[in-house]
Amino acid sequence: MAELFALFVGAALVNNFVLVQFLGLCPYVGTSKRLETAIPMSLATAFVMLLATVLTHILYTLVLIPLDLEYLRIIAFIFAIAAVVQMTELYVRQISPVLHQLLGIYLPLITSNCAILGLVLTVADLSLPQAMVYAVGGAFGFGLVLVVFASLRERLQSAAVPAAFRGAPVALLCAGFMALAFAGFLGMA
Amino acid sequence: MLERQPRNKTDFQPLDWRRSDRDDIMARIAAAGLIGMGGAGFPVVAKLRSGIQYAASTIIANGVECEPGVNADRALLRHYLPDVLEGLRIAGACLAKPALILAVSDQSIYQAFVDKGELGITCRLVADAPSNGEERTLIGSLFSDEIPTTRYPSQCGYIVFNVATLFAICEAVRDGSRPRDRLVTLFGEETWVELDTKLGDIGQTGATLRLGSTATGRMASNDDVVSLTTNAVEHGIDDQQRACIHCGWCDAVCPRHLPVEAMLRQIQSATRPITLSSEVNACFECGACVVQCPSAIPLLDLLRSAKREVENERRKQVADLRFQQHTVRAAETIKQESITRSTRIETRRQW
Amino acid sequence: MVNARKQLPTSRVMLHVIGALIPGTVIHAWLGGWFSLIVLTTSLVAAVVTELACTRSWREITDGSAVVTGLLIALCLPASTPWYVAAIAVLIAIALAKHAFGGLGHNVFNPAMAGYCAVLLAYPALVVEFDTVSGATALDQLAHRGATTIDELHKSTAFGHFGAAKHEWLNVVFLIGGLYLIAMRLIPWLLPTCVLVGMGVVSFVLDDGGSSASHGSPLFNWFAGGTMLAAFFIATDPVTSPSNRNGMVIYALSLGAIAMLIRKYSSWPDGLAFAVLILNCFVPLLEQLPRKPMPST
Amino acid sequence: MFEEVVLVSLTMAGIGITLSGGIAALAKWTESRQPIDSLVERVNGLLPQIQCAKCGFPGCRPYAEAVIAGERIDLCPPGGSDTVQALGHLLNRPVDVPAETMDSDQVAFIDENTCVGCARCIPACPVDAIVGAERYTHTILQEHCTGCELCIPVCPVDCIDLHKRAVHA
Repeated sequence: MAELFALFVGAALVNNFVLVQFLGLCPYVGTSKRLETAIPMSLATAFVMLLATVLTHILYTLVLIPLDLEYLRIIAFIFAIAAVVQMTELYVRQISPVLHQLLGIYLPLITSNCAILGLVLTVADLSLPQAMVYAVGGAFGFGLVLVVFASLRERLQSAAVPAAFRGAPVALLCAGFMALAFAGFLGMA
Repeated sequence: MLERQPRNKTDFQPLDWRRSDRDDIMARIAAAGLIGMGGAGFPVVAKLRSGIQYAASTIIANGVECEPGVNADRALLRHYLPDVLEGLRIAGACLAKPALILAVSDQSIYQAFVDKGELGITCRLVADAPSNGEERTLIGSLFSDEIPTTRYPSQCGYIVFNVATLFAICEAVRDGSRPRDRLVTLFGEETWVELDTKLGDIGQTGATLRLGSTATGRMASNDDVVSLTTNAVEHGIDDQQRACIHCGWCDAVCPRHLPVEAMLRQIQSATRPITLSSEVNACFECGACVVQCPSAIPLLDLLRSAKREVENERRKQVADLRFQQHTVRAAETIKQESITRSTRIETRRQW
Repeated sequence: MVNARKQLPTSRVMLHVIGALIPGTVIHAWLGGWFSLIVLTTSLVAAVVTELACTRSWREITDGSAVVTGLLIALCLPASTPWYVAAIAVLIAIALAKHAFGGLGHNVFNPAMAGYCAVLLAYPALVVEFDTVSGATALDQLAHRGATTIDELHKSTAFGHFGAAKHEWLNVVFLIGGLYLIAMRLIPWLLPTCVLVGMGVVSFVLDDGGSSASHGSPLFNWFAGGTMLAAFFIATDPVTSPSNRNGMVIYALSLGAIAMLIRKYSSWPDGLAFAVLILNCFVPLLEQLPRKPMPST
Repeated sequence: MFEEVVLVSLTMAGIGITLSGGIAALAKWTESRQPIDSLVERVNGLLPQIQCAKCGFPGCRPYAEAVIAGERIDLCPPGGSDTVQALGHLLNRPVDVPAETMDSDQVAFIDENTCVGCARCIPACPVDAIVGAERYTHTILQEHCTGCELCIPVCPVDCIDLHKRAVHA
């Protein structure tokens, strides 16, 4: 239990995908302009992360390892991720056209979100429960910083940011200071 | 201090109100065109009539002046107390023996009244805190009686007159003169100012001007004039404005406990609609937050514009609803008409 | 009379804050010796120069926020810090963490802590806290102690009567300065109290009576490192802390708790600066917590 | 070597076929459900609700429905450039030249000396703000009038004017 908790905290905070490993920066910057896109995006990513972890884990242990084809894992995993994203997109379009409109191109782009590939490659050698805990932790960490970053950016919209820093520069600066803050967890767990 | 232009002629015959009919006094007040000088500008005669209709039993002379930086009413009470009290008695003569009360927020004026004493008039001291001079708050603190927002105090038995109004009543009835000037806190100095004086003619141009106190007034230009309801003319503080540092002091002083800072954030945010609309509408513009703000933010101006925005938003929703109802009804009418027509054709065929 | 409206402008508030910091600064300089004076001077000069360069006006200097930022950084940095590191910290704090975001009132992160953490991460070897008198400080010894128990550690010169040696008195002075600000009603009493409670609860739970796994009693942790400075002067920065009551309580409690967890589990000796930055990220969300319902009118 | 190639191909094909079968099944399922259209509500909320029909649609809501279906977003003169920008922001569409702005804070006013009580303006009003009956003088409820000007062309005696909306305290 304690080991799983450490795994969760490690994935969520200490080795946060965005702020420590610098993975998944595209949706991090792209969908964080508003909270109403960031929250569904983090939920969608979390959903894809968990599903992709389970799917790739089954694929890896039941197909690739018995067939001695471990070297195919990157391409096979991308396959699996693409399928999961495809399903998620269909589902989101169905339940909320507004959301689908808001997320725009970033929803299909979860496919190429390196945080997900990074996650499934990291957890490929763990046991299934461990991998799932790691995936939940990583998804939680990703969602947390995405939502927090979106709330900060919403606040910055009413700030008197100098012209040279308006828009992307101040957002990146903000992301940098967030990474600085998360450096506080260095060495934990 | 307090030099007043002498007047060389009277507008009416002076009236000995103690021997006059109630209707004569009311007619004189109406002829003088008196309105409430505390700020709202409610016609005096209308208030008295409503008081008669609802048998008001109390008249309050409101000398509670809690707008920071404004001392016009205090100065009037210091220098013209007998005239104000006579005005109160005149107003009292229009009703059936009401209780006459003078409410003040200044300790020294209260002391001066108590030392002298005045038959039939009670003086009450009210705490000098923001918004205590607002009439419903005042009635609440004097009689712990709550006036619903849907009714006037005069409909609940109370008539509240600003002391400057009573002074004007006294002059109109006793001396027979229309109000020509009023006591104004002019850049921090109490001065008699002729009505309809343009702000530009008072001097001190160049700076931003406000009609009313710095806290509660509104922005004014050189072409605005001093009217009966002007209690102060002040400089604006726009030049001292800094960014909000979110200290929360405005929240702490708000007598209605409104989230002033959160409202400010929504007002200043470029993208979001104002969701704190009921809070914005609940602000009664006492100006306490403006006084407290260390960054000199014109909170009241911003809140006033937010009120307009909230009202527009509400109007939009109503219009949308009414349009939908209209569309449904129009479709219904057309359907009904076509049915009537076809039945008419049917009946004709049967002939 | 005209100025009846301005009860306390920002500049006067900052003057009070500086005044409350002065006794602590004197003790700090006395403990650190001449070197700390160099750090102090560099920080203050750099603060004023950076502020002037960013705003290009004398008016902004008068609000005093730049001086407070410079002073806080000087109080965080150990005396052995090279002067240029102090200057870089101040530069990052004022130019990047404050003016790039739009200046005072618009900044999201506490400028002083952003600058301090940046140099802490960039020059770890130069910003390691070494007391000029007794070598490593108590928190440093705790972070790198191996299997020594608390009782053994307490015999070392780095530990004082109830807190860290010498730092305990620094903390006492900052506590008094903070109480002065509360008495002047310039900071809410709730916020620093909750920071101390958060830290106290976590350290109490982690404290098992002094084995090699424990990290000292709540009392020790309150009076070690920069606890009082952070609780009363840094966490209470109105710009970067929530203004609603619920948000403030959560902010302060988690700040104390996270700082304590970083002290115990991470590789940093003290965690307050990072905890402040982490909680700064959450302020916009915390401010959206439901407020006390409006009393009916 | 050859076996390896066959194995890889078969494995990848197997994975691919399984996954695409899953997607197809999900697509089949979602098609059978009605989409929930809350987007119309959002677009409608951004429109000024004057119901002036200047966009070529009978009112704001029909225009909102048309916008979702692909109509241009810059057809609303009362909304002006603000509305165009808000719509572009919501729908992720490029913002074109800002439309001309109309002063929307106006209300219609019937000159009761001229009004002949023909009742033609009553059905023209999109928000039912005109009260009156045939052969009786009409009047306009200021509270509900949106200043859309639709009643002006239908009046045979030209008795309707536009006034600035009175600000009430």
